[in-house]
Amino acid sequence: MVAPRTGYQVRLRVYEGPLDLLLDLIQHNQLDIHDIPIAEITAQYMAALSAMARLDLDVASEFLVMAATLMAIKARLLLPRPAERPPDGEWEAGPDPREELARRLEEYRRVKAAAEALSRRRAAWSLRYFRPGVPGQPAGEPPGPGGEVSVADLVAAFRDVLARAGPDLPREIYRDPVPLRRQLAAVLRRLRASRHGLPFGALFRPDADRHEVVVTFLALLELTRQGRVTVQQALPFAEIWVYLRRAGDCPGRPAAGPPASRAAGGHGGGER
Amino acid sequence: MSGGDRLPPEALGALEALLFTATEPVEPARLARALGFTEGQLRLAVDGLRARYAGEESGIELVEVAGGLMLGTKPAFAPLLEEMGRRREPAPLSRAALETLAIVAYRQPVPRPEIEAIRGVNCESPLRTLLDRGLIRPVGRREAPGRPTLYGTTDAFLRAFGLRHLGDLPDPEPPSPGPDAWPLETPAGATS
Amino acid sequence: MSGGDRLPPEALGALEALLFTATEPVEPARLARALGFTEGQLRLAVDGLRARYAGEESGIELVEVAGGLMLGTKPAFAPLLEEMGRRREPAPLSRAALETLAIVAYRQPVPRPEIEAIRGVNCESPLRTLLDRGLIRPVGRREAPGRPTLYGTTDAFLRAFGLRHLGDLPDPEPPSPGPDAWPLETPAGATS
Repeated sequence: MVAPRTGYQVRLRVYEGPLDLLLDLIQHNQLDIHDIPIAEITAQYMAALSAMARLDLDVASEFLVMAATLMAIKARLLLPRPAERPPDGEWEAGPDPREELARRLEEYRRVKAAAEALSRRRAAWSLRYFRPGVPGQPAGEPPGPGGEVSVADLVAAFRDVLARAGPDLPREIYRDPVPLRRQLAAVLRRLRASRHGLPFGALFRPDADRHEVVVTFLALLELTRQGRVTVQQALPFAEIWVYLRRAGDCPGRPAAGPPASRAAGGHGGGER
Repeated sequence: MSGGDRLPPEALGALEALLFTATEPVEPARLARALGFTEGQLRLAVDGLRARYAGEESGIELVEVAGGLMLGTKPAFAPLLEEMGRRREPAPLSRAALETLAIVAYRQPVPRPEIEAIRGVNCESPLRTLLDRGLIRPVGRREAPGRPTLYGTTDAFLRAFGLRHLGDLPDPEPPSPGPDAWPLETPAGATS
Repeated sequence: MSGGDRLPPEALGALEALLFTATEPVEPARLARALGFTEGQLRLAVDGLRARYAGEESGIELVEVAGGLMLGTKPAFAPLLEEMGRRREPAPLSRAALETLAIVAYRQPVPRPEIEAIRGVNCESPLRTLLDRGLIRPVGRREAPGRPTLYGTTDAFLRAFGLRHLGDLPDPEPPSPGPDAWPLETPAGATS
């Protein structure tokens, strides 16, 4: 979960962050990263921060954290070393408190160098031009799936993903959404079994939920579009009837419709 | 052709680079202007390129079409290119993209959170791939908190997988007819 | 090169036609297969094309990028093409994005917290930019608390920067090969 942190994303005019600012101060003063005069750098750093504040640049919290770090290092350097070392030598060879900072600065400096190297590389490469649509700019039709992906791959992927999801899927998802394909077959089957077509309403299971009703309706539309079924209505507001179209049927003349349907069927009801 | 029609040494290269990057035939006058050539110089350069492309070791040639010049492959290589399916062949779909596509195909219309719940991972990137490749598209929004975008497959999807319509999608679970396979079993008796 | 690596007369032309119509870099192995060449023959043909493009009267040349071969114009003609409005300058990358990309490129696979530790600032926005532009992608998760997503670069990155492969990344500090020439030697994900 990523919380939006707008105040955090402030782009200072010049500096990418506290390390960038520090590095700039170090380079500007021609200092050695591994031997930073902390008191001086801290003073300059704080001055830079207040300059940013004066310019009304929102000083991001990272800059403040670094300020605190610098102060802490400075304080530790100022602390007098104990005159007598404890017998266990605990104070001996204590790490230079500046070491960690130097390591981070050195690392960041390398990143900056790498970024510049990439940038130069890109500039050189951009002197080359390619055939239109190259590289990576889709020209015209979207590229489709690519490679040789078959329906079988698709089915296998679906099975895999369901198997992997296991039983603890959210309920809402497990509820079978009644695939259109199944509903297509169902509608066809029921029409085949009925000799005279079916009233529209009879295609829906009495306890069908909204989703199933929608899919059944979509199935009906699809079958109509495919010309496998005709839908007719004798009069406005009258019952709508659905007929299976058999091979050789005249469009709009169901093989065995009730007389009522013929009345309105002269113009080829469901045919287009 | 006047005696002043001498060609600078890189003339052919410049002409070639221009034509190589053109998206449509370029009129000779425009070419001449772009290259700073006289009409005569352009003719010389065109002839020069033609000569360079003449040999059988060259795969491309200069063609004149629609009042302009362009580069194209030689007809002799058509069979080879056709075999290569030169309709741009993108990299095959990643596993993540294929799974995401399968979920969209079978569950459409489906919102991203549901896809992610099923796959158990963030699906932003595969969804984008599929949208970019024209295999899926937003088909609406679910009337639910946040009104998430619903995705469905496209006609390009059907074409790509050789399906006439969505009803052609094979049953993902052929062995066991699910618990509510109702309509398949119901006899005709249901007629009101 | 074995004696069997003789080239049929139209070999260069066929290779050129294939590359001319390619929309992305084509892997040598694919080229060889399409052309019915042995590896040695393909190498001969590539060298042959290179030689043909070498002269200054040629405007294009063969480049290797992202593990494949493609044709592109010679850099010398960039000003001419730019003037013709041929430039398709991808939007420039911000410094933040470039730095973030550099860390991902040289340290991959690398999780966001590590990138942020190195840059010393939040990197959500540059990471999103890079993901959106297809230059980086999630490549897995680190087996550590929170299982942070690991990022790596894409082929599009190689193509955008003209790199043949990751080993082709420019040396960030060419003059002084310091004691710890960091990025190249650091084992992936060793830090923090």
